[in-house]
Amino acid sequence: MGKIIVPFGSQHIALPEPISFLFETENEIITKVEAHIGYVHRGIEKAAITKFEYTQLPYLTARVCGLCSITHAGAVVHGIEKLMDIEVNKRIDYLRMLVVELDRIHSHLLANGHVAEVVGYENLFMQTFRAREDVMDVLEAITGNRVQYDYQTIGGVARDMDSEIAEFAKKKLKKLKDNVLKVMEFHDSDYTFGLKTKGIGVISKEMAAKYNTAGPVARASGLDTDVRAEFDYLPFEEVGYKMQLRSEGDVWARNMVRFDEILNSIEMCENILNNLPEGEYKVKVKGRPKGEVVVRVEAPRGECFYYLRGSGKKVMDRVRIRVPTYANIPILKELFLGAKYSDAQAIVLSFDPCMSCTAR
Amino acid sequence: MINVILTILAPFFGGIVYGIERVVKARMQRRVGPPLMQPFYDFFKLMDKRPIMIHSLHALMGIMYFIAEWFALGVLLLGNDLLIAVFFHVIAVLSLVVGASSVRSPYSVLGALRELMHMISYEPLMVLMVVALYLVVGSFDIKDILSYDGYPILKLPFVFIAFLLTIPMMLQKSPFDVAEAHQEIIGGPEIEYSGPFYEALYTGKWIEYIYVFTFVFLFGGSHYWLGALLVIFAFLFVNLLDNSTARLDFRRMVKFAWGFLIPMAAFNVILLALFE
Amino acid sequence: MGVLVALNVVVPWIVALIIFLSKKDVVTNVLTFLMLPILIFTAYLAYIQPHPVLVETPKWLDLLITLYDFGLLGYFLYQGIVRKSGLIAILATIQILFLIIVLIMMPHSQTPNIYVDSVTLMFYLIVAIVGVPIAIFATKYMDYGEKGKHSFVAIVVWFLGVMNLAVSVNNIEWFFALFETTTLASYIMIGFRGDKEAINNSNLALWMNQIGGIAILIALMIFIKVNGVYHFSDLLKHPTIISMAALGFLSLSALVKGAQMPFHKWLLGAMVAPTPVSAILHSATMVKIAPYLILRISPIIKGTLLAKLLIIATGYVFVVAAVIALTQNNFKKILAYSTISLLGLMMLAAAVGTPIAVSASLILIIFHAFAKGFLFVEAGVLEKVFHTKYIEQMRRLIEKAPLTLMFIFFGFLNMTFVPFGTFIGKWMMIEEVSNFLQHGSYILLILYVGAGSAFLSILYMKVLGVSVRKAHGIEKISFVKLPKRFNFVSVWYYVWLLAITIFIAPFIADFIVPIAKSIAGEPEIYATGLTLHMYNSTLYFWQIFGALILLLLIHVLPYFVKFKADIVHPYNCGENFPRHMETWNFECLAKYEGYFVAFSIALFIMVVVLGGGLL
Amino acid sequence: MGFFSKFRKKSPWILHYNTGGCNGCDIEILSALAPRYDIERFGMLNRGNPKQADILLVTGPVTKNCKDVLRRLYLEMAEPKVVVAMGACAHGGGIFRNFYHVENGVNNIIPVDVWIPGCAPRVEALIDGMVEAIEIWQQKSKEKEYLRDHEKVIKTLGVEDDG
Amino acid sequence: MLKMFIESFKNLVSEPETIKYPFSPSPEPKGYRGVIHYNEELCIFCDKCENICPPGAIKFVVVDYESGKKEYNYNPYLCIYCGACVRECPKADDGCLVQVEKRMPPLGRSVPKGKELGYFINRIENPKEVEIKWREIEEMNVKSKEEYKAYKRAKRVKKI
Amino acid sequence: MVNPNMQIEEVTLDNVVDKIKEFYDEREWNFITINATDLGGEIQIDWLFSKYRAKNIIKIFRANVSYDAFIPSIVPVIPSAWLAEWELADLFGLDVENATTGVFIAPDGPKAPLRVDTKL
Ligand code: SF4
Ligand code: SF4
Ligand code: SF4
Ligand code: SF4
Ligand code: SF4
Ligand code: SF4
Ligand code: SF4
Ligand code: SF4
Repeated sequence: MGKIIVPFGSQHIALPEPISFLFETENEIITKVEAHIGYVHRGIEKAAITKFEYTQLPYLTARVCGLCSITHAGAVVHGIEKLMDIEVNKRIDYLRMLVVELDRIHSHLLANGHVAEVVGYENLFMQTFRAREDVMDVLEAITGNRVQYDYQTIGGVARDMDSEIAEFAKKKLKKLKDNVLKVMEFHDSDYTFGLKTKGIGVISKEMAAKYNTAGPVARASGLDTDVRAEFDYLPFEEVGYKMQLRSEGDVWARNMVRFDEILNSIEMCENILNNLPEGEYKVKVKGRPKGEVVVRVEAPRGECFYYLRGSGKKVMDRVRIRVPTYANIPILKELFLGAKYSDAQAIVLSFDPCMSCTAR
Repeated sequence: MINVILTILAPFFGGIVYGIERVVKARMQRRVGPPLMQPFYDFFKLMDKRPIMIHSLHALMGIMYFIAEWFALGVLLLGNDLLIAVFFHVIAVLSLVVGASSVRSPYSVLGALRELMHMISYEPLMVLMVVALYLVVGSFDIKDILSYDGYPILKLPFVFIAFLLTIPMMLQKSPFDVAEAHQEIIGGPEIEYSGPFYEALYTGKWIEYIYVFTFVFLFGGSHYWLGALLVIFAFLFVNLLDNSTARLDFRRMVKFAWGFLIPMAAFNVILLALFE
Repeated sequence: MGVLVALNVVVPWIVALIIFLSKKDVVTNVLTFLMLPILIFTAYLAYIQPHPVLVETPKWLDLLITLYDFGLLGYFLYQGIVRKSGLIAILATIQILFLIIVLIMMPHSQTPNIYVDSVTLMFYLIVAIVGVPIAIFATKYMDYGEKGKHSFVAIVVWFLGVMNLAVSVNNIEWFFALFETTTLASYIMIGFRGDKEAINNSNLALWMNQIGGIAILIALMIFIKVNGVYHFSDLLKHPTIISMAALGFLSLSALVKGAQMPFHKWLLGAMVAPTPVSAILHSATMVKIAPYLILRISPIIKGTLLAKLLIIATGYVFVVAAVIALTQNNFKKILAYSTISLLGLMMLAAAVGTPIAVSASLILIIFHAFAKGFLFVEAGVLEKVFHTKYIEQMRRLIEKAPLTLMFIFFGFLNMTFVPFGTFIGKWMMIEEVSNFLQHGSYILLILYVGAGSAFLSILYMKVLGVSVRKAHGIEKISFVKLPKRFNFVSVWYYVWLLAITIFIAPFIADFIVPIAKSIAGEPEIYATGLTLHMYNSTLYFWQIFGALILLLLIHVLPYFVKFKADIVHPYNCGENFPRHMETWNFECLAKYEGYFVAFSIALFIMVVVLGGGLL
Repeated sequence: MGFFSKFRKKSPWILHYNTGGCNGCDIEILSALAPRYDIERFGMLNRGNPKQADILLVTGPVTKNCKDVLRRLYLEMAEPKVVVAMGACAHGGGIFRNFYHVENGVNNIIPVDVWIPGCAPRVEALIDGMVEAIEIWQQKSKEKEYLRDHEKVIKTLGVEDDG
Repeated sequence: MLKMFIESFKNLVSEPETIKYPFSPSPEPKGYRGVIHYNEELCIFCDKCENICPPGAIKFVVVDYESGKKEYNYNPYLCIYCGACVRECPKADDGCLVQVEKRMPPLGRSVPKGKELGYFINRIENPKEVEIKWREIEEMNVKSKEEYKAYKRAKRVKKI
Repeated sequence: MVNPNMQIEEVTLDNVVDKIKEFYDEREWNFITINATDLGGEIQIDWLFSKYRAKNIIKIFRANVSYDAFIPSIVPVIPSAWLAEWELADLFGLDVENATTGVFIAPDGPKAPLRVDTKL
């Protein structure tokens, strides 16, 4: 008695992309969940080994997801460079890192703003997005587009950065930092926001480890995992990377971890801009990718994993993408049981889910 | 006379208030916001849509909501007994709830049930407020209240505060916009309405603005400037609150109303009864 | 007058006897139908007589009643032994003992034993207009696979006579006999189906009501001991010296009969009986004895601590029963809880005791009788024709049983909305009580009324919400053909309710006000045309009429209005997931039910102990 | 054009659906709601509800899993309505052209009125597209636009259920 | 809550931050990756751009097998503006293929034209046909290339 | 060229669950995913793990299986592995224990698209 089946998705205003949960609720308490995650399946992995040559791959994988397009492209580029034994110079590394971190900032701000939106805090959403526009401006100036950067190419980056842009970026980052601190304060201390987020969707450290969560979700539960520290692909430690941890494991902690990382990233970006090494922005490329390689990179949502395999042809043999949301879906499903329907949106979006790469 | 005009033109004035609100809200978010007359543009647009519906009952209830809301306002302004006006408002809620429950859409049904939670939160408080005004003025008659020579607000500060905090419940504003809850149930009771039928609901909401702010106005007694001041204050306060809070759970709303607002108002009334 | 009273009482008995003996369909049907005009006529005749009057009764009747009393209690005792219920047996024994004591103590009194005043006459009318149709309904209802139709109808009809007698007696000892007779009647009717649950519930009803009986006996003893009187009319004559303790016990018996918490279980148990039983228990008879009793004593207790405590206790039940009703999923149970709740309100109004409050109480009694009779009849139709008992089965009722739903809708509207009587009762209460808020119990009262009516409204809307749900695109509704007798009864109630509501102002001013006046003095209510005035508050006719039209449109129009518009599917996130929608069951409130009841016990004890001045 | 239609263009309400794009466009839509661009200036609201929406804003190449949803949403909208396909992949599939699980653009499922180029388009481009869409919308009539096999679609896409 | 309350009030009295586009300009920044412009005179028809283009938004169709003349067809609505073609083009520095800092206007009531956009878009009148026509171009691209190859082979055979 | 950090351990389908159970400590190792590669004629399945708090350590259990092999489920050991397993069933058409198909591929989509012999 009292059963109401509530669908959440695939088209739902709180969701930017198609994913659907079918909740069975009683008095708005969720008693059963069914999840459908395959809406965005387009067949990218197959296309990557039939339709696209390896030189085109960064452009394709960037479109796995628009939010961390840069990490996907970066992962493929890194993998292929390994397979082809290309060494890039420091300047390229630094430029890549700069865009990766800027991307993380914009993605995290978006995620946090979206959480604010779905808990019904429209103004906080607006203020968060207002702050985000600064980093979008920087990204647009550096890469030429607001969302899809297409910045990393095999053996370098697509374009160099001149000092004018660097100055512009520094100025904007400074403003951004002020704004972020302000917005963070709202997230941190707001009472009603706390009511909707604190103690909601709690993941303990044990749970996080058991379900192999990734990224800010794991770090908000105190699980110290971050690919930037676990895998050498770019010299993050050189520019001041520090792992950010929280222990509460709830929606609020996930937001706060993201804010901590934003601040850390801003610092890293400033360091990069101040110490940009001289050099060419691309190096010569020869040969064809051959062999197999695994690549792990830290996307804004957590560990992004690539498995690449080539056999010296133009087209790769296997491109396997495993994205952070893919790793987080199993625990997400567990979290719903016993939660209120009115908290479900915040729980979903605190994971900052990215279905388009989960289903590829 | 003025109340006849106000009643007849209520949708118009309500639309203007709503328009102002949208602009103010946008400004509070550092946006430009829509033009002032936006609600009327929406109104005309909706009238111009090809009507679609789920079934006639549902569509009809939307229209009945509008009529009942208007009628309730008429009773408030043209009748003389405030208490009756409060109970008339329930008819509007009834048609809204029946309409929303009559479609097999989970969001609409949840919205209807949440609307009931709204009612349980604000209705007793409205009764209490009317009784409190009676205690001060000695009459349930709106005309007597409006010609009362004192300052009801001075004697009923807590009742006023309690009512101020119930306005978000009645007007579906954050933190108590649980029945509308855009990101959860996408408008709740109104989700299945479209075109002209939705327009009825939309306009009904405007009338509710007038209905609610009339009650605020009463706290000024015969000092109309004070009443107007209170209305402006309430309007700003409600909007600021709307913009600075997240939506709460409906359970919390009911608890807040019953655990805090009603005792506070009752306390005020008891004090008053003891000293009068 | 004596003849008329006798007619009102005896006609049903004779009819019952004939039905019981003949056991023929034709006889049963014709007689019940005939009873309607006859009883209305006799009640009307009685009503137009000058009143109040006291009617002398022959001496042998006294003796007969006493004998009957012992017979009845003996029967209870016997039932207690047969059914192996020690509680019933013990209570019956106590009653017998107390009765003997009372008889020994009882002084001789010249006061006549029958007292017919306007309240009595009002009840005659209610019984005739509301009660008899239920008997008519029962004649068809019992055709749907129930056994013992004729005896059942006979019991129902007999019971109406008992009720008429009960509201006419003056002698409290007689009243006790009739009180126990109603107990007996409920005992028989609840146990009518004879299965295990029915037996259990009838036992429950029996012992709970016996407590009420004992309370009356104790009250009687105290009255005789302290005041030396045992007639209602004598009590009213010298109100100042009446023993509060006795009144406390009398109220206690009213609370028991009125199924107020914590004694609400017996009325809920009545659910297992055939639905006409519930209808008769809830609307015309039985439970209405409770507010009747309080009305009788309200002039005496008005303003006393007892009255205030009664207000607190019954008001509490008003709210809490409505809250608990939210957690129920059986339609009849929901109705039963709402009865409990509204009985609380009636008693509360009666306990306030000012003229206007008494009027409110009377209005509530009348409207509740009509509406509950109506609703239970519809519940019976649902049960028998549509096999629907639970809320979740009521989903999409509008497609299956549109007409019945319309009647239910109207019944619900009557229970809370403007401009129906229940609303007017509440409105009067609030306005009246606003005048003397100095005492805390009155501010509580306002909260009670505000909250209780809000809870009841959401209760009804919740139930309606489930039943009006309709698949998309269904425009044509198939009307199931219902038996004529069902339709007759439904329409009967419907028309009465509608008529009274339209003419509510004159109805109150010309019918209720005189009654209230005879109890508590002149209330300040009058009507000009169809507009109702109270003090300087006015319920204009355009308001009454407007609200009525609105509500009629809301509950009738959907069957007739068809918009010409395209049909689309309800939004389901664009998916075609299965839909399944019931309604909230407010489960966590159910957790508190125990606490609610426990608190009500505390209030109960307070009423008896503090209010009765036993300390 | 009646009296009411004059006001049509001042109040376009949008419904957004992502049919499998990369979210790049969707986050630009979010940005458009935010203070910097604030499309509420044009009276636009993101209703999230097909019943009350006038503009269906579709992003993505339409995957096979999404196409029925898209069709249902389109059918649930009241005329006059316009469809705006945003981004390269909504036009012929963009980079996802001819993948095995995509339908190569929105126009293969529902009729599109405006295409916005870019990957992802700037918010300014989105606004331009919206302005264009509003112009088209204003000229549209209230008549039902039959979508290929409208009747059949509504039958096969509908839900019959338990009661 | 309180902080935001105050902030909202402050916002109310301060200037909104909105760019009033399209009523006031909001130009693309320097280096914006906009539409691809083509200059046929400089092109050496090496097909590099066609081969790199991820979505296949550049398609050359051989129109005259005799001279080997190719038509540059570019679909700006399919283009993802990645700029790969320009990076690949050997004559890019001369301005054969440039990515300008301008957006393509949306495709609504009419088709925006321009000589530098290639042949495809200039030939289409009805906006709704862009997708269909592009499908034809793609087929023609494959077909013409095969036929051209066959033709050349045949010519080579003839020569021998 | 093989990435030097990959520690590959060949397993068979019969012992893979036991091996993983023996090896896996949820506090030390992060289960990345299950990856399949169609080598043409047979499918190479990798169970990939990475070590927490260490640099560049990746552990791979690798099995080469035929197209119609029955893949045992490791969900009892690693509760979050179901998604990857379902994907194997969906995209490679493998027979995986307790797997639900149709998660990614629509009813009218192709079957086992990631096999090399599925031409799309
Ligand atoms: S706010 Fe988010 S969910 Fe809503 S339309 Fe925009 S992107 Fe989509
Ligand atoms: S991991 Fe997710 S968010 Fe990151 S690029 Fe991939 S799809 Fe986008
Ligand atoms: S949830 Fe993922 S796919 Fe969606 S917008 Fe965010 S990053 Fe992109
Ligand atoms: S106002 Fe806010 S909640 Fe409502 S539709 Fe817009 S974004 Fe959603
Ligand atoms: S907490 Fe749950 S069960 Fe309790 S009243 Fe609220 S909704 Fe109902
Ligand atoms: S057009 Fe580009 S940015 Fe937009 S959804 Fe498609 S791939 Fe993503
Ligand atoms: S910019 Fe990219 S998509 Fe556009 S034509 Fe050049 S290579 Fe193709
Ligand atoms: S790459 Fe440059 S030169 Fe070569 S075909 Fe393309 S435009 Fe012409």
